[in-house]
Amino acid sequence: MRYSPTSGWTPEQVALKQSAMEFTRREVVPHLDAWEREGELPRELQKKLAHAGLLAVGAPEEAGGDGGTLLDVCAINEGFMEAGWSGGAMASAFTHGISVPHVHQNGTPDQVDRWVRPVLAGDAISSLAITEPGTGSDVAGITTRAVRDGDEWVINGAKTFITSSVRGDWVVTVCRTADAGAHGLSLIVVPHGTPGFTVSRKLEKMGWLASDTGELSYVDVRVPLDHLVGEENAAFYYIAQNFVTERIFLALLGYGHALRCLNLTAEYVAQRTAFGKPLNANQVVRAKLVEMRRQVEVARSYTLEVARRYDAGEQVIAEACMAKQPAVDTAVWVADQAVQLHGGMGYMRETEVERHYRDVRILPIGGGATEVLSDLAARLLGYSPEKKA
Amino acid sequence: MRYSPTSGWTPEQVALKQSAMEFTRREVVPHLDAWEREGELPRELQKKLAHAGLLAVGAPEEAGGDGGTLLDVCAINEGFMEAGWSGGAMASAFTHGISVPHVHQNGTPDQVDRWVRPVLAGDAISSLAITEPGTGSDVAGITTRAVRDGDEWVINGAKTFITSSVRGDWVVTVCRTADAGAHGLSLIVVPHGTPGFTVSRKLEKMGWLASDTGELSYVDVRVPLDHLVGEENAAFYYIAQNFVTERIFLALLGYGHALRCLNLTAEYVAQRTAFGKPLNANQVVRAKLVEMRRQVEVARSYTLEVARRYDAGEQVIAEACMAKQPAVDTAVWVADQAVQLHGGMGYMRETEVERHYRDVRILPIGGGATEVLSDLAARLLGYSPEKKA
Amino acid sequence: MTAWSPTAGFNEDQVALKQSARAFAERELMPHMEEWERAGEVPRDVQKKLAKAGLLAVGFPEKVGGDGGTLFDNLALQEGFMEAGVSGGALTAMFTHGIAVPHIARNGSPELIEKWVKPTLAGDLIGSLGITEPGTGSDVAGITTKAVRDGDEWVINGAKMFISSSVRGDFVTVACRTADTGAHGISLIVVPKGTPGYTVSRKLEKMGWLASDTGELTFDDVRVPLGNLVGQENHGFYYIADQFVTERIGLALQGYGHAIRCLNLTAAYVAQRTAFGKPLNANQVVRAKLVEMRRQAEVARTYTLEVARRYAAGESVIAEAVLAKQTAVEAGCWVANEAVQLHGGMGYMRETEVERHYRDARLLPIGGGATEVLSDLAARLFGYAPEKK
Amino acid sequence: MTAWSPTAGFNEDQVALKQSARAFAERELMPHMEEWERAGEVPRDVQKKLAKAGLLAVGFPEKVGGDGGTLFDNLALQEGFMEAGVSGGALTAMFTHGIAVPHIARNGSPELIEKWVKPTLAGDLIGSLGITEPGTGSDVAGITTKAVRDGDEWVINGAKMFISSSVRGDFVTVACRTADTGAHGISLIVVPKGTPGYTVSRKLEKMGWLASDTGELTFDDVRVPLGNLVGQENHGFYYIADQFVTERIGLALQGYGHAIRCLNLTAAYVAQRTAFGKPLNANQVVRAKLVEMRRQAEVARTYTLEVARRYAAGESVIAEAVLAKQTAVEAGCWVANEAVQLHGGMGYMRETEVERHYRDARLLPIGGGATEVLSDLAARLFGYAPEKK
Repeated sequence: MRYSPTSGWTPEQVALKQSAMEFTRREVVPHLDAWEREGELPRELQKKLAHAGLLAVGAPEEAGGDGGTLLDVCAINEGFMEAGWSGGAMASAFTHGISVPHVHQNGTPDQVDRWVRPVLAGDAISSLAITEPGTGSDVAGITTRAVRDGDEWVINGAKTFITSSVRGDWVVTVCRTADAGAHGLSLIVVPHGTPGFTVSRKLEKMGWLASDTGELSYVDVRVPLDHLVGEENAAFYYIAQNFVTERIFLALLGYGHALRCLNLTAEYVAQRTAFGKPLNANQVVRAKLVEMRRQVEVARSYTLEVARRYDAGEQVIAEACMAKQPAVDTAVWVADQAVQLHGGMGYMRETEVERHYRDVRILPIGGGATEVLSDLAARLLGYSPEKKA
Repeated sequence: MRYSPTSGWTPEQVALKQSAMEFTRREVVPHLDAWEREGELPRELQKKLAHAGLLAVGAPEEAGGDGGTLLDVCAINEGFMEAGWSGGAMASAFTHGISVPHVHQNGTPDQVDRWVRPVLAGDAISSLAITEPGTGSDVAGITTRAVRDGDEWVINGAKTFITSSVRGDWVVTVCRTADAGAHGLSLIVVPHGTPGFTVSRKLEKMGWLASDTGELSYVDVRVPLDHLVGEENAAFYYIAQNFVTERIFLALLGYGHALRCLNLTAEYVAQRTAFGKPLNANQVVRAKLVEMRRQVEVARSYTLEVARRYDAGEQVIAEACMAKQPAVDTAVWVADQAVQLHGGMGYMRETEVERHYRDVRILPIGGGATEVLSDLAARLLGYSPEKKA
Repeated sequence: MTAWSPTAGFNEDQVALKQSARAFAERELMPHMEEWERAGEVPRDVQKKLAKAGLLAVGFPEKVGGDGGTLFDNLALQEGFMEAGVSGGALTAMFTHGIAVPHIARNGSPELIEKWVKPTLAGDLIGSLGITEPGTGSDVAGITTKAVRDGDEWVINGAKMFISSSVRGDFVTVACRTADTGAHGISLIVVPKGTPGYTVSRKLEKMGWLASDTGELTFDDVRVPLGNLVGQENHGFYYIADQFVTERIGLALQGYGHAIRCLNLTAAYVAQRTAFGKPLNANQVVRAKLVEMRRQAEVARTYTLEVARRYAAGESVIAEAVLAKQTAVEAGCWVANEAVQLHGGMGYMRETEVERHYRDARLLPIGGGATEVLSDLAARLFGYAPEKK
Repeated sequence: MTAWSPTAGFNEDQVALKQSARAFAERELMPHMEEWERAGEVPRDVQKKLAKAGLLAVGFPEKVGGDGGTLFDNLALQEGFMEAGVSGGALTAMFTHGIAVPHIARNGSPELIEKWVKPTLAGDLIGSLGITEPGTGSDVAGITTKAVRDGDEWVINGAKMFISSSVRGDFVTVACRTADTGAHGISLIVVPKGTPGYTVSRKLEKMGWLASDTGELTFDDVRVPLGNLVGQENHGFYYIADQFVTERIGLALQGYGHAIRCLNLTAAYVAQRTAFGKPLNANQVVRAKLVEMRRQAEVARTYTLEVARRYAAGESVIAEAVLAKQTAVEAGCWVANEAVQLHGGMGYMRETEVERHYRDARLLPIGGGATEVLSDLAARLFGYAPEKK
């Protein structure tokens, strides 16, 4: 009954997945409820993940990573999700997945040593600050401004919805350095403790509770010029480069939540009796389980295919948008049905599917809202009228 | 098991509905398959409907109609649909519902005598020509042009998707009489037989087979100036005035098809056995029937409420758009499930639900495509940004 | 654009009642809503304020201490509350007497009415209703909490689950098994708080409905006088079933109530919020969603009120109430979900009101009978199931 | 914008095969498609042309007269046909041998292979497969057509329904009851056209699949030699079940094939067609639909090919094939429906290709096992049902 997919994985990847599941059962599940209530993960978790060889897969060895492909990362994350991680724990433990690639892809060796290696070793936490109180998915509309003053950048502005920024040691901040829309943005590293830089508040969310999400304030924050990562005004391009891996990560969270909910529910309806028979003696209940299973299988199949094509060097930006959507739609629908089939208990905090229901709701919003990605894909696929010059 | 709704009807309306059902069983059902294959209705049907007092309800007595409210019309049409009319037969037998109101609302007494009374008496057939090969739902884009020349209009252009235009005796034609977008259109009556006016072809459709749908060609067609109905350049306003009743009619066809399909299917699954038990012994089958029923009940309730508010003099243009959508969505979904529950037989022409499946598909397109009406409703309900002057 | 506040279907007095309820809610309830949600309960003095405003006991006859008026009056009032943004939990906490005392008011002895009904309707006491058990869910006939006569007392043993207002409550009307005859062996017995052996074993933590105190109850040799029996012995199931229609209509109202509130909040938000240089509602996709939200709310409201009207007219509408509940709670869930989506990242934050509605609405397809269970009940009532042998 | 022609998952040879099939279809089939649809059958000489082009017998071993190659090769080829716009009926009529002769090729005697398989795969004969009966639908175990030994002959009595290519067919492999042991008492027997007592009692009129000749068959004391038994007596069900996976994968391919073709036709149409002064694809709502069409087609194709790959690798994927079929046929139906919608009034006309796809796709959720039946089968295979007692 328990669905634990292995198709598409090499034997090595199956081993990675199993090691992730084993780690989860030992180090995560016993503490997860406490972390969700505390609103953040303990810093030691990063170190434990690093020791288990599960923190830095997918990051290049020359930057302190464990190497490996996007598919390897997917195998590990599938193991985590299948074994019961919360969305917030995943997002927070792996925030470096969206923050350090910019540095090791575009930064200097010195920057890699200072800001990438400690994070991949589990000794530091970094985050990435793009979104602003007024912008949402509209990256080109960013207004936080960095101005050169002597040998320093002076930064003023605000960021919001920044994962791991409360616990974080430094923030890769997207700043406006020229009035040229998307082409006037730069990445600048701002360490915690820099005068003028504060976490103005920790946001309270519907779910992703174990993740510390901050609103950040920058008032005349000064950092050295060499905190600029890569070239000036090239940030939009750097960010766009990592959209595919981020969306695959979110797609994986999506079908991962669904996979976990399916297994929990299949077990529950086999045990729970009502009207004198097990719930799964009802055809309608079985039909739902099969539909849940179908959606998980299909979302997984397409997500992994896009990851495979990415690893093979194909350009799959539109495909990653299209992978994210079915996977997160699957998550939302399956978690909803899981709550429904658990009945009144499904509405209680003590029941795991309740947490998944709240966790998945961010997925169609985060990493690009479905509506925005859909229109982006339309342009990439040639389904829009040509832009007039 | 058979669902024959009466809620919302007065005793008189129940009687009207029952008389429509009785007429259908006697005069329509035995011939319907033949009419569908011939691609048109016999002209005598109009006379029979008139004799039964079912043709001209809703049209004012001073124009030769039987009087009555929109709700009275709904009661009759509900009876027709519940008893098994096809969509095409309805559209064709009641084409005057969209064509003669323009004349009796805006025309001269002489025009009413010539073009309304014979139709409402069942002696003549009229149609309404709006759509052109290039326009679809975009009325303001009409290009068929009428130019004054002495005491005549000279008309050139083409129309398409014109119901009852093959059998018809005259066509109320929407012509461009000024280059002022929506505000440059006029209604002009063009009798069959006028030189230059031809039915260039009879269109073959997926469904609505009993309805004769024509493509019309106007080449230097000359009609007297007094064929203009109402004021020059006021046609868009006249047309818009009748949108509510047309959309309520289409909503009624929608839930009517669904009601008929529900009853046919409920009966079928009670009789048909598979795997040793009646089909309705399966929980999944019953859940579908209830969902079909639910959708029909709800679509009916809202459609009739909007009709009631229309009769009471309220402005319900947005509400009529919103009534059409659930009713036609219901029709499409219920007919689909009806085919599905009939299995292989549901795909066969000999099975009535097969016809409904093809018939309903026009409903989300005709009378304003769902997408267009949705945006119209958005503007009417204040959900759009203010237009800039 | 002004907020939508529907009045169709209400008479003038009901419109006034709705508006006065709405004003009361905006003045007395909404400023404290967030505080009550965090406290996990509504303060007791709110009952008294409601009573003074004449909003507590509408729909209850004056002879039992009610304010008189009809079911419809009460619906108008509650619509006003929902439109103001009252949470599902607060509404439930304030109006638990709507499900807790009708059985006593209709069937109980004058003593019971004097002691429990009148003070509750005066805002001095809080009652609750104990039906569901840890093992039963929607299966009322499977109740196992036992009441046995011993001299002039009932001795009650068992447990109850998911009991609204039971933590604050002064008494609970408990459905007990008094004979081994399934649904025909259930009786209702009033148990006052403080009776030895009766404890609220824990307060449940829920996904939403946070302002409602929901308890798990334990009955361990609880002794109450024989006179605490409500009505006749073994008639409990009929008394309960008698309330199913009004309870489901009430839940349907909450469903479309959430939808109305979320629609209004969202329409205002997308008109103000800009992205990519224009207001969000300049996007066609956004407008289409608003119209669909409106459509679902309108249609669900119309059908719910139609069923209520037919119920008030004496019709048996058990199955129709099921359909109304399903339609309206689906509308509530769908609209709340889209509201979160259109609020983007802010929609996921606790500080944004739609976040609460999303969690609150999720209970509705489960509470008062799970959709799947009710659907099969409706199938039998409509004759869509094979005859029981 | 160019038409989308996916190749992911195919090797170079398969891409070439797909392209050659597509070119063949565009040259030899598409010019006649409308004519064949109206004639209700595909001419016999098409089989010969297919054979000459090496496109008829791909996937069949050379020793039975096939062209060799794998299931995957055959899928590549059929994808080419679907992408070119071949109708569901024509595809079925041309490839009925895909379901009709595998049982003989695998289990039949050398004589049967020589006589029926080789000529069929050479394009000289047309075979069909007779399983379904007027009373059975998807319930194969309930077959009642009886075959009794009488001397050296089988005597067959009964009827078959919905038999593809049986009107043109030269022989039919008939599933007969040879023992009263449910699924375990069925045998396959070859019946040549012209055998006394075997008649095609009528050619069925269908909603779509018009180019496929579908017959109802009568067997009235039909006598054939004992040697016409395929494989072992009473093993028919296993032989049939053996083909379920490939048959369902084939239907899944048709599902996503319709989707690809409809997407391409629609993307081209909305780029050209203007309304309200701009191309249709300048509307955000239209683009969102195209992306959703693309997404569904991509995802369905990926999962279908993954299941085929796992099947080819020797895995048991009976349940997964069910999920693939459901996913892909739902995609086909949904995309065809949206294609009609976006074509507006023209989408309802027989002259518009998407109109045909809409009718063709509707068979897929019924044929090869109705979705509801297959879903419950999958539930059992996944362990989602209680153990059978």
